[in-house]
Amino acid sequence: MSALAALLALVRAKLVALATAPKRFVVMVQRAVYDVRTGNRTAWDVTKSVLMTLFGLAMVLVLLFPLFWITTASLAEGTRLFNTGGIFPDPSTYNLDAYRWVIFESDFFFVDGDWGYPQLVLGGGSGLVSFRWVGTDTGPGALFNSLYIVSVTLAAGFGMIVPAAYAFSRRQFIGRKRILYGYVLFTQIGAGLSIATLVALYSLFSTYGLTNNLFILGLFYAASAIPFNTWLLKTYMDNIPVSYEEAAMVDGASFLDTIREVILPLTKPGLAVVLIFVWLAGWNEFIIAQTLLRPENYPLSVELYNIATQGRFSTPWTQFAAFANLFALPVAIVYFAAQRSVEDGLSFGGMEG
Amino acid sequence: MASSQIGTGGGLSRLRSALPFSNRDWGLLLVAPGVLLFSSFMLYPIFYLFYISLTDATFAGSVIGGGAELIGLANYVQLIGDSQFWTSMTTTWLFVAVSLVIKVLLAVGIALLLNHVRVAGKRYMRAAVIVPLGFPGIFTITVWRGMFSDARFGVFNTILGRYNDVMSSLSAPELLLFDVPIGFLSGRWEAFFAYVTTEVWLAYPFMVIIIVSALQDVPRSLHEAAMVDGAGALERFRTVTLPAIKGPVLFASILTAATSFQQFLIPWVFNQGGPSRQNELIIVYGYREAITFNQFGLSAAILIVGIAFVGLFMYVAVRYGGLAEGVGDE
Amino acid sequence: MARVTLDTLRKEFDRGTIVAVDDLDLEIEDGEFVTVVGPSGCGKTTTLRMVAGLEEPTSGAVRFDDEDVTEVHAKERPVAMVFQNYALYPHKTVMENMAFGLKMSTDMTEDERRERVTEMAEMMGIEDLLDDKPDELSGGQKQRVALGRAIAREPEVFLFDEPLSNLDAKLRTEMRAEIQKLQKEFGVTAMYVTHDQEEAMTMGDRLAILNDGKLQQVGKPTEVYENPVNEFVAGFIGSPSMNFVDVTVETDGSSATIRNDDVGLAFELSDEYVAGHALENAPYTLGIRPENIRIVEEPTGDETLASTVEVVEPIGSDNYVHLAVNDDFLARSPPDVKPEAGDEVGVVFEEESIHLFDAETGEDVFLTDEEIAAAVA
Amino acid sequence: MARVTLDTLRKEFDRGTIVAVDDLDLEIEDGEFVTVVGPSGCGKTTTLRMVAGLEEPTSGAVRFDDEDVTEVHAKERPVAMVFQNYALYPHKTVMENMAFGLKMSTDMTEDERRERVTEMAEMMGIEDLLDDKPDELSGGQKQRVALGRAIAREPEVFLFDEPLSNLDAKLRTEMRAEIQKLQKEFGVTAMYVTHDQEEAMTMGDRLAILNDGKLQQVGKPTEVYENPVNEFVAGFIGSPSMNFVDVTVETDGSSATIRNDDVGLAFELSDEYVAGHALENAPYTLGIRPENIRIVEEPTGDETLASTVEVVEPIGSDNYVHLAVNDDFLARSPPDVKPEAGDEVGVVFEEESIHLFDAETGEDVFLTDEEIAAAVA
Amino acid sequence: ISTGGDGGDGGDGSDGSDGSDGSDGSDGSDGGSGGSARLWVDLADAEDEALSEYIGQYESETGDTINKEAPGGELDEQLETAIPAGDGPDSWIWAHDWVGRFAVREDPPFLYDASDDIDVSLDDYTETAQEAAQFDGGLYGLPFASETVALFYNEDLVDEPPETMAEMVSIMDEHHDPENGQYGLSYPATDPYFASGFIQAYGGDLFDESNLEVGVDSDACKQGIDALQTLFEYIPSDPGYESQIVAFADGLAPFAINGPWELGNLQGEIDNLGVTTLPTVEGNNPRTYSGIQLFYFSSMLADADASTVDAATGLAEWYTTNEDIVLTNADEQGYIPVLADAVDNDDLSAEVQAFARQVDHGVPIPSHPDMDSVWTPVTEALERVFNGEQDGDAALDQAASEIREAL
Ligand SMILES: Nc1ncnc2c1ncn2[C@@H]1O[C@H](COP(=O)(O)OP(=O)(O)OP(=O)(O)O)[C@@H](O)[C@H]1O
Ligand SMILES: Nc1ncnc2c1ncn2[C@@H]1O[C@H](COP(=O)(O)OP(=O)(O)OP(=O)(O)O)[C@@H](O)[C@H]1O
Ligand SMILES: [Mg+2]
Ligand SMILES: [Mg+2]
Repeated sequence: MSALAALLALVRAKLVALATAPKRFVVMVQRAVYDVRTGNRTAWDVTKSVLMTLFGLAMVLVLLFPLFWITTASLAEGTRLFNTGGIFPDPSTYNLDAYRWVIFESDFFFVDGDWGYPQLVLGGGSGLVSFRWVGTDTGPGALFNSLYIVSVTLAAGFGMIVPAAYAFSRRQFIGRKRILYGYVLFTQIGAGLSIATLVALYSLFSTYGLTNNLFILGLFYAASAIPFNTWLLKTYMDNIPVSYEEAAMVDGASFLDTIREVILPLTKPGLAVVLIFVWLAGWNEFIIAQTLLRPENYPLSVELYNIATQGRFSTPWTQFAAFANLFALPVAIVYFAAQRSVEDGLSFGGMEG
Repeated sequence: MASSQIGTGGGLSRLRSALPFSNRDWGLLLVAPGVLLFSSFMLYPIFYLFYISLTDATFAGSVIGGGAELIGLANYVQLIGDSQFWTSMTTTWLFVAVSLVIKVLLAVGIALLLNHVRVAGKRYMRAAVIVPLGFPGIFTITVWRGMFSDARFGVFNTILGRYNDVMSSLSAPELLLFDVPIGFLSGRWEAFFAYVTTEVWLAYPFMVIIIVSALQDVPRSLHEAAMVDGAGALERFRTVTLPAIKGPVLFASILTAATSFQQFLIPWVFNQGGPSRQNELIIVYGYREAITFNQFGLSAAILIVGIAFVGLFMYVAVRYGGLAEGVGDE
Repeated sequence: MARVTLDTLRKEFDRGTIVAVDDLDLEIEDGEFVTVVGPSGCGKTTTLRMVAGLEEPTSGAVRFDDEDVTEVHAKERPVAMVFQNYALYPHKTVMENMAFGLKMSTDMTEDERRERVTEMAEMMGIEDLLDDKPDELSGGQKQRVALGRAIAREPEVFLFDEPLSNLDAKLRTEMRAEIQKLQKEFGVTAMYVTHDQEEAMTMGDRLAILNDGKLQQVGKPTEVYENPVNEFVAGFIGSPSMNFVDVTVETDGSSATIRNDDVGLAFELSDEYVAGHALENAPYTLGIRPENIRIVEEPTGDETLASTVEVVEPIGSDNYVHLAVNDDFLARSPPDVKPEAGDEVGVVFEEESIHLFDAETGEDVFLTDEEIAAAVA
Repeated sequence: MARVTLDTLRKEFDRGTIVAVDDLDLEIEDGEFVTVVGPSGCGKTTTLRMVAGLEEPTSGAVRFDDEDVTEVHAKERPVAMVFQNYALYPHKTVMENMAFGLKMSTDMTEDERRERVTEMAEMMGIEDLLDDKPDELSGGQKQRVALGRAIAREPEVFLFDEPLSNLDAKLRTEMRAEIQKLQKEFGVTAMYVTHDQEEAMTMGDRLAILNDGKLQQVGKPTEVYENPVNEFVAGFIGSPSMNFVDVTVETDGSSATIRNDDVGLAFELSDEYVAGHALENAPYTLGIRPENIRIVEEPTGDETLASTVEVVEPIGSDNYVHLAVNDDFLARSPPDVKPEAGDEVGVVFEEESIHLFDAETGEDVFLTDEEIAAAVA
Repeated sequence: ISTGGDGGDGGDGSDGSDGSDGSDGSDGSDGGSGGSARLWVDLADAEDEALSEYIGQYESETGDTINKEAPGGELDEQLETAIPAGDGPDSWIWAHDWVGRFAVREDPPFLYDASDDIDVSLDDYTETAQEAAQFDGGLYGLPFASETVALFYNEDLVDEPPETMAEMVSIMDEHHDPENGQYGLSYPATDPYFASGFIQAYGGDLFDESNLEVGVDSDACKQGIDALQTLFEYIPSDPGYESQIVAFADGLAPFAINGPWELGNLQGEIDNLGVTTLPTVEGNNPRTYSGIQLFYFSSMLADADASTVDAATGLAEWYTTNEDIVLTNADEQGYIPVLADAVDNDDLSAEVQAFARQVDHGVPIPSHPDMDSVWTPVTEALERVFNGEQDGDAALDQAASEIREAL
């Protein structure tokens, strides 16, 4: 919970930073003008900066062009991908229908967009406490399935990755090198593998009656994320000086205390990276999800895929794009909040000197 | 990291052997759950797939339903004799290589630019530039498929058309004009180009983050030392920046190359490896054999070969690319 | 080689809120070795960086001989710099590290470079390391490579930014000698930033003391040691540092007494002294170096001062006797003078060895303005 | 507080190929301050780490008072350690850093901890920094926080691993005093590893010298300085270090001459000396400290030795005169003795101040085996 | 898309793997009460909603429960894994072209021969539809609609719908001007399903199901492809479906060749939309492939409770033979009736009648499993021709040899 609060605080700070960015920009420009006027900087010097910045901006625009293009498509009228009149659709036709559709008609939030409200139920059902949706006959939608899967993936992933990375980085044990080597070899056998072994997986799951089980699917994603992320985190931990741990030990901290109070906080950037990657492992995958799950349990990724393949021959593009944009939003937010950590956390294999 | 000079390097292996009670193997306990989970969900299916590749399974169900019989290595033998297999292999490697080169160049360029002192707001730009990472491949690839439409009103053809208009209004020579509409998806190399472009776009964010990280770790004093040594900007890039990012770039290259090798969605969504199966990357090839031609055993053999290649590739890369430095540092 | 002139050199940071270097004037003769000392943050590094061209002065100029190089890019200046952390290129071998400057700034062929570097390396005793990478070297070896790299280019000006601060004492002594030897051999003009007392005192032809961005004094090390222009310099140069006591002078023009009743000091100055110096009835700060204080273990009452011993630190070759005169009053005695803590002892010092500083400005009261001006020229 | 006993403590690395600490016996009295010195790699850190429980001894035992703690985990030992690089937790504020040990090893409530830390911080003059993160602190402040963190727990044994090596001279002197004061105030038993001569000489009640994992000598600093048991200790303790000259002794039982023809040394020993010491006709190493050498600027020929001045380093309070006797032969003279380089000078030293070491073993030839044994007990 | 199921809390395991929520229904022939069956569909939204309503109607009439699910993605791939694992649906809706492919499956079987469970007479359906639902004597489904491609035209651009190729070409010539964004035709022409009409216009068969002969390289087909090539000239250069349809939908082309599923969309985009049969080539009516929509009976039924079988077959019987439904569907969804009584109904809209006529000219898609080997080579051949890499004859020869090699 506190982690959540911290995350929210971080997001808020970022938003504030974003909101004040224009002001800072103005200040920057004022300063540049001042510096030129007072002769602290030459005009050419400022011009160079401006040109570089513009060049950077242009590059960003080019790189993000596909997303920009499809976002305009999501705002346009109709469902066709192409706009024969030009690259972008006519702005006068822009509307939010597609987003309205995603929220209130698709299964994004609630099945058939039928919003209700949750009601806590004590006792009864499968667990002690469960909750039920009131005011909707259909129930929570794909978002909740996705979140459930991602939670399982994150919980299982972190539960296995963090201790293992620590052990690899700090302990000596039988088979350490071998396992690590194996992990490195398998880091990239993921995406392709899931297609390749789809049938094998399906038979495995169905043999044990584990199909249509969000929990198991979450575990599966965690499994696929383990090698790469363990290795990543291990590399990161390698760079944390050992003396912090020793200091904690001398301070009387038990092993668990040391982990909680020292290792984890110091590993934060690494954890942020792992968070993103593990999250993406559970969030984006759809091929296996679709094969293993039944429709009522489909996560957003499968729903998205289904929109793409919905029409016999064509795709309702505005809806597809709107859905995808909303789908990518959480990841974007998490990344945005953790950008600095991610950039720090991925720094390895760099300078030795 | 704040102060990473504090006893790392040799300190690590020292610690490993030095921490009290460390020679007990309980580290294994921490690693075991992950290994177990990984093996059961990842390794097991591979073995299963290998088993299938030894059978005459025709469709998925014949495996699950038990209707397949072991036929030894016949599938592999058939594979070797299949020209499509070799086409697919060549194309796949070519795809990996070409996209890798472009990816690296592009990512280094972006990272340098977005880490340059003169660029204002570079943090925001860096945040923006890696957004593609957050979108699901099925979406972005479908979008790219749309943009690469062969039709004159396809996005790229429209852009090229506009470019032509501008150029010819400048009365530029014919040579600089494009012959629109370009059949991005209907020509073999055009389609290949479209695949590569898309693959590059999908993979550059990861590289950019890694390179940016590395760039930020380069001590300023190294640049200054080079400056004092009389090195110009280009030389400094060569002697200071490049070596500093070489490791990370290599690392990212190996990872993305392995992913490229397994690229499925791009060819599948674009034109199913066409035209005329000329661009069937290896996974697409395997997938098609299974789904379209009901050659499940053969398909499994293809995929096993594919996986073996990735494994081999990783092995070589790890061995000779110094990737395993962190693995066996004793 | 070149004469280096810093002409009212000034560097401000953060839009003038931080003045790192404050109108510094300094002239370094061709082939001269000047050490620069000062407390942390006084602007030493910034000054050096401006000479190297790594930092652009806010105002003022840097001249090599008579050429104004203020606007010349670092890579064009005939300067070599040894960085505090060596800044060796980690991916290059020692050979490549040392040859890099040559490659960049000369037209030598590879063979010529190789030859020069090998020569250099032999001179520095690192010829066996030429194929190693920097990580494989020890601190002292890295240091030598960094030096070799700087020297190989035959720069006209040599800049050192605390190059020995990461080494241990023994190595430091060795490297010190080496640097000096090389500098003399090549006759290069050198600026050497340090915060080590011994380096400051022994290495330079002249010593420049900075404080707060301002030049306090330049001069031969012994001159500076013996005639510090102000309390800051007096306290900064010398280890253990000079003792200071707040005093008042009572004078009637022909005789004078230095007095501090709290510590029981009443020091009658000789007539010659009074005649030779212009003293007023005013508060002063008395400065006296530890080695100029003699401890009388069995005081007879004739001593300048009586005091109690607080601690005696034997350092082998000497004893440091801490006295209760005020916080941090220290006498250096020979090892055989060894009072116990708590002992009452007598304290004796000579008129010649005392310094008197203006209580407000801290300036040595006997220096004329010209002398003070000369001290920084 | 506790008496710390190291009982034939041994630590091997890499399957016995590296013997970092070689059967070390050392007893540290309750409340005593022992400094440990030795060249790099001699096993100082390893010893300290075994006391802290961070390293498991290969054999031997560590006892606190009479309790064998060899098998006790670091976190259970009443020990605090100040690391060379402080190892302050970078993500915690100063307050949290200092409170961490209390939180981990006591039952104090948060308020109690806060109170204790604030108290501690006031004592160390860092009460204003409590909310800062370590990054924001200067070296000296970090040092203080590290000390405060260690003290806050009120340990029985205090371990310091070169805690001042990253600070500049001035700060080092200050912190040295502070550490000593605190140690005495709390009466904690302390082991202090350093490679700084001055720290070694001044800080400890006793000084232990390690070489190559073996204990060479323990004793009061002055004792060690004056009576080093072997050439290693003699050369290691003291700065600038002792001069050594290879000599042969020619003796007929009643008179003896120390001779080195290369440098023109022929030093007739007095009859008492010959009587009091058993000398043989054999090669020896003669040791003489720089401060025991007197330079005669205008040699009369009666001096012990004639030599040429190589360099004179004035360090203000003294001059270091390098002589051509052999590599690195140094005399310390008062500032007024100031020969020029190249001058022929006379060198004088007294019989009492010479040391003679066995040319092979390096042991002081006049110590009995018992004395040698005593030196390490 | 999906209804039923409790969703949300997830992780509650599967519903057992026998594929049916077995309940003790009676044996009532017209769907005794209490049976429950799983139905998989992959339909457009409007179709899906309509179906849901009918199912509701059926459930309330009979007391059976039908769990309709839309597994999404590619339905056949879903079936490929689900059925062998015993997790498949009892019934699904798809065109008849899978009948052969699935009917020949043995270990495990995929389809259920419902000959003995069906109470309606097959003669109620048109003859083509009857054939489509059967394979090798087994009855594997019940048909409810057929579809094929026909000619859409924009009445604003076309005064008189063309009857012959020549007429059509002359109209297209009038409009075709790609430089200025005008095209003659919108036609995903490299998809054999769409192209089949013209290729087979001269009587050739891509695949002769009755003799199991590959006819791709027959002279008749080669003649047909020449006609097709004429059309290639007039379409946007991306033969992809999306690119093609937009040209017509945006009013840039007078004609489109497409199926009834686009009726709804296009009616919204084109003010005056007309549908007619494909123009004749040299007097021959293009023989388009037509698909017959079926309720398939899955092999899940073989082991299921009788009540489940009743529910599954009952729904199919009721839905396919209810004239009201068939007519409403024809009206609203553009479903071309295959119920004999409805086919001749004059109430059918002009568009549906046009499609129905085209179906009459056409041939059902061969459902024999060998047909699986035909599609890809033919597609590739068409692409080669379209891209100008090969002429029609050579492309078909190559495709034919590829097909023969694969068989
Ligand atoms: N780039 C900069 N931006 C802002 N302030 C700076 C910058 N560089 C130096 N300063 C400030 O200028 C002053 C002088 O810094 P400088 O590094 O020259 O000190 P120094 O004498 O080298 O100190 P030290 O002995 O600690 O190395 C300091 O107050 C420092 O904080
Ligand atoms: N974990 C380890 N594995 C292998 N060798 C080690 C380990 N720790 C220490 N050593 C070796 O043991 C010896 C003693 O090391 P130690 O760190 O105790 O030296 P030290 O006296 O503290 O040196 P310094 O003054 O450089 O800190 C060295 O030769 C060192 O290389
Ligand atoms: Mg500095
Ligand atoms: Mg050490």
